Amino acid sequence: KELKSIGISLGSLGNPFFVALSKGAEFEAKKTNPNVKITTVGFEYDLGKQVTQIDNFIAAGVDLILLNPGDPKAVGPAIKKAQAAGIVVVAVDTAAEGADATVTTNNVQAGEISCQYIVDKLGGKGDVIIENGPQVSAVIDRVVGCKNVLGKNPGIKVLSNDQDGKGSREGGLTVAQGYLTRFAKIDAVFAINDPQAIGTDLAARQQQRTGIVITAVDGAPDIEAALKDPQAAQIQASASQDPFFMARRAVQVGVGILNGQKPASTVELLPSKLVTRDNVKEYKGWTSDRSQ
Amino acid sequence: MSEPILEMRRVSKSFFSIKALRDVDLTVYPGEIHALMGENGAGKSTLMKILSGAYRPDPGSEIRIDGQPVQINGPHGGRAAGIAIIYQELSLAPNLSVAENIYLGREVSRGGLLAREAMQAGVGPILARLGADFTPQTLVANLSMGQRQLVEIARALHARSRILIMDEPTTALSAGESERLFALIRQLRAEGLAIIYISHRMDEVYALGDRVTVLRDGTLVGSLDKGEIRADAIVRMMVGRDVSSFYKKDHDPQARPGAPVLAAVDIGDGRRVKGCSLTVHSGEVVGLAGLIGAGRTELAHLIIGAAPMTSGHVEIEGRTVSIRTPGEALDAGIAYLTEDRKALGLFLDMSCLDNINLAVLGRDAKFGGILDRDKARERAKRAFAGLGIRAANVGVPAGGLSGGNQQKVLLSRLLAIGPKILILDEPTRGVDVGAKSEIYSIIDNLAKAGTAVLVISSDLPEIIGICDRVIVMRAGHIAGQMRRGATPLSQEEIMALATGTEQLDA
Amino acid sequence: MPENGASAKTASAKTAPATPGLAAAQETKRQRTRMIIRAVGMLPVLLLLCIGFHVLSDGRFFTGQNIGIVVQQSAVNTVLAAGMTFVILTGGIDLSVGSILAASAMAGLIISKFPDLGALWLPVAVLTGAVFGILNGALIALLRLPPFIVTLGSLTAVRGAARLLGADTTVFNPSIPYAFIGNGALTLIPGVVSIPWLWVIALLVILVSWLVLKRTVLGVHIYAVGGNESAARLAGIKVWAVLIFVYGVSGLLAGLGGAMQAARLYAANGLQLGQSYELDAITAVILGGTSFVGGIGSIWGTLVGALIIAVLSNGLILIGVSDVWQYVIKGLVIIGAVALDRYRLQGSART
Amino acid sequence: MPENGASAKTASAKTAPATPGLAAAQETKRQRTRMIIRAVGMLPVLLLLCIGFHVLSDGRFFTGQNIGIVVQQSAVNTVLAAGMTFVILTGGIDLSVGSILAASAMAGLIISKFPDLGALWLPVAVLTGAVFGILNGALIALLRLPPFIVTLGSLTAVRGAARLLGADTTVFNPSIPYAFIGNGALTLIPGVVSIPWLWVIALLVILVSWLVLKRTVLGVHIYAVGGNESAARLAGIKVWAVLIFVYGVSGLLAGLGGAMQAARLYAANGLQLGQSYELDAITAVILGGTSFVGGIGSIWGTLVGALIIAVLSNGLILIGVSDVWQYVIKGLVIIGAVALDRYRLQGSART
Ligand SMILES: Nc1ncnc2c1ncn2[C@@H]1O[C@H](COP(=O)(O)OP(=O)(O)OP(=O)(O)O)[C@@H](O)[C@H]1O
Ligand SMILES: Nc1ncnc2c1ncn2[C@@H]1O[C@H](COP(=O)(O)OP(=O)(O)OP(=O)(O)O)[C@@H](O)[C@H]1O
Ligand SMILES: [Mg+2]
Ligand SMILES: [Mg+2]
Repeated sequence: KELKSIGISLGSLGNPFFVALSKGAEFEAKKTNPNVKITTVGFEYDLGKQVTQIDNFIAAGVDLILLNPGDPKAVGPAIKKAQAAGIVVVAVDTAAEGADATVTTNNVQAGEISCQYIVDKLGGKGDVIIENGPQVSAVIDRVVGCKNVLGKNPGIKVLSNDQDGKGSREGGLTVAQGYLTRFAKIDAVFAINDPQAIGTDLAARQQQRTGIVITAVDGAPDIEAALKDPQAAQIQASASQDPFFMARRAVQVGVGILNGQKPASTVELLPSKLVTRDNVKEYKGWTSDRSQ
Repeated sequence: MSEPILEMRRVSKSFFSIKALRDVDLTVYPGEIHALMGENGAGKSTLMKILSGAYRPDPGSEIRIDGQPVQINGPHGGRAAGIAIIYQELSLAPNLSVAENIYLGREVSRGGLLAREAMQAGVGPILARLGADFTPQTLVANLSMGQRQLVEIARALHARSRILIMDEPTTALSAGESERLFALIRQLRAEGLAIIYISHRMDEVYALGDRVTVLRDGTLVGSLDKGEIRADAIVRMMVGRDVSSFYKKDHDPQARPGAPVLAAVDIGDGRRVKGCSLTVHSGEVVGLAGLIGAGRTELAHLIIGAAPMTSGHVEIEGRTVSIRTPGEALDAGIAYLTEDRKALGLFLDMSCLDNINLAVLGRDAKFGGILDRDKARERAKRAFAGLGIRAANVGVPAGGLSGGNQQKVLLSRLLAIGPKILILDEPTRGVDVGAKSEIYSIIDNLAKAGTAVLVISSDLPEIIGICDRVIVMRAGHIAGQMRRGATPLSQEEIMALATGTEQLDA
Repeated sequence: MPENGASAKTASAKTAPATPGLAAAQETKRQRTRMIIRAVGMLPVLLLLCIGFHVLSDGRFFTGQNIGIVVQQSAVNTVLAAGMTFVILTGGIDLSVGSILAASAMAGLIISKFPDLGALWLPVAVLTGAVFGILNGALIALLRLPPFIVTLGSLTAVRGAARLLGADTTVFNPSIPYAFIGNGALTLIPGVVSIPWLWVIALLVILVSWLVLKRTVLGVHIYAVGGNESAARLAGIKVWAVLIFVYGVSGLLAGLGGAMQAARLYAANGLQLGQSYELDAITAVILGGTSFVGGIGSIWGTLVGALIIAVLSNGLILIGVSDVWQYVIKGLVIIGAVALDRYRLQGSART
Repeated sequence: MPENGASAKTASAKTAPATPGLAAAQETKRQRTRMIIRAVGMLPVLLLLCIGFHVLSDGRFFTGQNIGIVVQQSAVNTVLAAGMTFVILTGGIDLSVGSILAASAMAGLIISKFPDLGALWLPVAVLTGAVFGILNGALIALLRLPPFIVTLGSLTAVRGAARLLGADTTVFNPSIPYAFIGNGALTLIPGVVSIPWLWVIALLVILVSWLVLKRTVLGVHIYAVGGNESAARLAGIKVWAVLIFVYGVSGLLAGLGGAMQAARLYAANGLQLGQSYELDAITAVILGGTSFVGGIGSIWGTLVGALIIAVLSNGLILIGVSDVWQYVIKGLVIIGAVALDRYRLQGSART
């Protein structure tokens, strides 16, 4: 069966991560069929809106839906409806109940390696802040991973984990400014994504606080730049994701299912690799040319 | 005499630090028309609002109805006590129909559903009795001021009360409507209602009043019985001094005929105003009379560019000018005093200072836009002194002034402009006798100085008293005009023109 | 006699034979025409949009299925906008409906998981909304606080409450009672015509709102308060009661919206539900011709407004417009629609 | 008050020699006190919050550094709220400031990456904002469309434009010229007193706004349009020009806010930047005592309002309140502050 039309519903298209995702999907879909019609929409973290979008995809008669579910469980019924209309649904970035397949970064593992880096850097002892973000499952998983690691190290004290940096530079900056005033000694900050890490670094630099190890998850272009920037020395690592590849895999799997090839496992976890100041030169970022 | 239906004893009312009423007594008998008089801000409306339940009096005040002490709690309480009121400030909901406004707060419903038809039918007779030219279904927003006043009156009459309060009901009415209203009031008196009638028009008080009570500065000055009602006595009680020569008219256009300054040629808006022409000469005071809804206000709005003109043109000093906005009218030397000072004239939250200076700020400004505050203050103070505006200082918000003083503030703004042509729409509406005579003398002085003045007024004695010439409008047309000659202008002739009855006689 | 009679009299006596009643009758008729045009309001815009999308989407718009989807999508917003209409008619505003919707959906879903109480989830959700709404109303009516600030405060506070209710997680119940209202349809002619239950509810809400606004005393009082609050007070209307009522209704309908959303999603999330729904609801009301200053407007306009918003969202996806351009186009269409309406009304007033 | 003057006059004319000027003088003094209380407005609430947070945070609030952070965080909102004050004073509203801020920041950052034009990024950002603002104003003033709808439309459309500008990615420039305005401070006494540049800009904006509003003809006209638009028109004021001006200013200041934000973050993202800033700006204005119906309010109140919001955000993080409870508390404090203000004004009016 040929892929004629594909609908993509992602968290928020202003986020470079999802932009890279949509590009990857587009690339792979165009490879399968140059005339494919692609509709990409952002659901702005509104469950109702996402279900609406799925309904619209059904009405538009797409063959494949690529979904970054707002909630792993809550979109289940909508997915069922789409499947009932003969549409293949593949979840990306976050697992979704009932989806034909899921391709996602292993967010728990990403949180683990990012925080393991902190533990190693601190020698297993110190005061750490988990700078939380919007409570979506990817973020929750990262925090879970981070806590897994930190919990294994009794020398590490988690000062706080209940502030929302809104996933943005600005939010990270604001929250970190509060943290830095509130706590005289902070040894490390784990930010749930790159923009928050950069905001945190800006706050620390502004208050002339040094010696804080900042790590994050994503491996976005701006963290790449930061990891190369000697002024942002406190940003030390980010557990990278590969949204472009993730989306390509998702489309491949989807097209496979469309043609009757069941994947070995419904959930495909892509491991995350840690990008540090040492290896950033070799890192191929989200925006690098991936058409090979 | 029979037992009093209403007794108010030691009624006081303070608004925060201001004492609006101090120990006022008022006694009203059934079957009498009791006129309540006093200068602007004397406390007449406040006293009546206490009676209607809109305000709560200070402790110690006492109200008795039929000899029984009553507590009037809120508008419902007033209504329950058999009191109906026409408020001075129009209190209608413009988005509702005439019938809905009349029934507001006591709607008729059947089985929980609104009985619209019944309500519309219910107001029909009362509207007919008042001679209203609109239907119960008409939206109040589509009515003119005068028509709205009729709605207010209809509402009060419709409430079938025993005590009827009318707070300046004729301010927006012209002679014809007023006469009809008076007849109605007399009829109600005959039916045994007690009517409290507030007005600044002396002739109305003569015509109607059985008794007059005068307030000054929130205190009771005294009452006069029918036989004692005389203008000089009332005025002295109100103002505390004699007001001589009420209508002042020193200027004489015949002695020194000025050139035509304003000429409207065949102007119309395709709706209310149909091809009207008029001229006003320098140093002349021209009256524009007519029934309510005759289109006088609309005509003025066309001249100053507040409404779009569809035919005709305006000439100033012989030159045709194009005026599309009130701003352009001001630039051309035409200043206009609106009939609706609250809605279209004043900025109630702004200081008197700003209100007075608003139109000339740009002219005074330094460096192309910086306020000249000294000049403004100076001008406002001069206006206060010159027109006798009563307020603590020029910095108080205009909304806090009594009606007459507000009118003078608005007038000051126009005078500050120093216009060639002044159009005054109902300039003394709601203004007390003292202030009225001051306004008349201002008009007179302006004319003497060469200003062309057009006065739109529904107050015929006023038109006759101050105008050199009267133009009468009827249903959007100029019905005719008459010049003051050897004989004074006559009220009958004007009315005949305004209603068109002269044609029948002819 | 009235002016009209007078002018008639003179007219007949003078020159023109202009029948006396005619002018007034004409005026009334013109008024009525204008009122109908106003009530019809944005309908032409809606139709234009529908036809446009149908053509551009190669005929996918006007299919039974898609129409079903559109009305279903408009349902929740219609319900919220109905409540908003009450509020805006009094000259107020309710920014908290999105948050109240989220809190109500959470409360409902939590109750639905109790085995014994499960069936009560629907009334609980609606009631939760009503309680928040009445709180808003009480603050506005009794303490005389500005509606914008009060409901902005509760926009924030109730959002927090919604998140607290679920401990910041998604509450999920695949076997929620009455789920049919979320996804089922009422079959009228089996296999041919069926109406989504969500839409049935929305229509009922509109109908009842219309009844209340146009056929009851309370309705007149709502319009009166919006038209001239002090006049309403002087006429003895309990303005405070009217205000509490309208905010209560808005809250109650937000609660109903929450229940509808919960039945549709089988799930609720304190953070991710109802974000910025207030803007859509307000837009629907204003598109529908209700005036911000209060006192003027109709519930049918609101329905049309809500449909326009749903058609826009659906149509733009249907014809494959990208997300970014959807923003731009939606914004411009909203402005354009109101501009068109203004122009149209002017035209009709002129004739 | 008027009648007081009147009573003074008649008193002297009548019986008592009661010093005529005295009552008036007292009245004037009382009035002035009331006016000062009104102008001071929410200052007591602000102080209360500061002291409360200082105590609860074990003395961490009133440190030079933290105060620096608070004022810095309030700066952008202060600038937006200043523009919003102009708009609300005319009785309008501008919902698009957040989107305009984002678009301006994007435009600025994009320009800043051109080697030759880099230094022009700041004026470009500000100008971008002004252009969008003037567009809003033109639609509102010339087509007479309701401000809420127009700016709601541009909230959406300009957001789309902002995203298009950056092709939906984050644009960042770690070496943006004039970065000092984002993170640097103006040193007054070396090592002792320094003021963040962001705050210096915000204060300048407030000062200039105050000058315009209180010391120029235009300012009086703005108040007049807000106080009574039809009276303003009849008084010869070019209402359309005033409206275009205020929306232009609001847009321009949103552009400035975008520049400040860009200099602070070295980056901008068309979607995420400035989301729901309009609500914070409006809240600051209303907390500051400016009336929604227009014509009443002061720019100093707005400054206090913006500070209250910043203190709340900072203080709640400082004392370690969790994100969810921050929502609840913020909402309640906003309502409480306005309620307190209402109560306080009543009290002062009574005495
Ligand atoms: N709500 C109010 N708040 C404060 N002061 C008020 C209020 N209502 C009336 N006043 C003041 O009380 C005094 C009496 O006002 P009132 O309206 O009763 O005068 P009035 O005799 O009806 O005057 P007019 O002839 O101009 O209608 C005035 O000085 C007025 O400023
Ligand atoms: N805002 C309005 N909308 C619609 N019709 C109006 C409006 N204002 C006035 N009219 C109508 O225009 C006609 C002329 O009113 P206008 O006010 O010009 O007359 P007027 O002679 O000045 O009467 P008045 O003494 O009542 O002011 C009235 O019949 C009225 O119905
Ligand atoms: Mg009065
Ligand atoms: Mg008139």
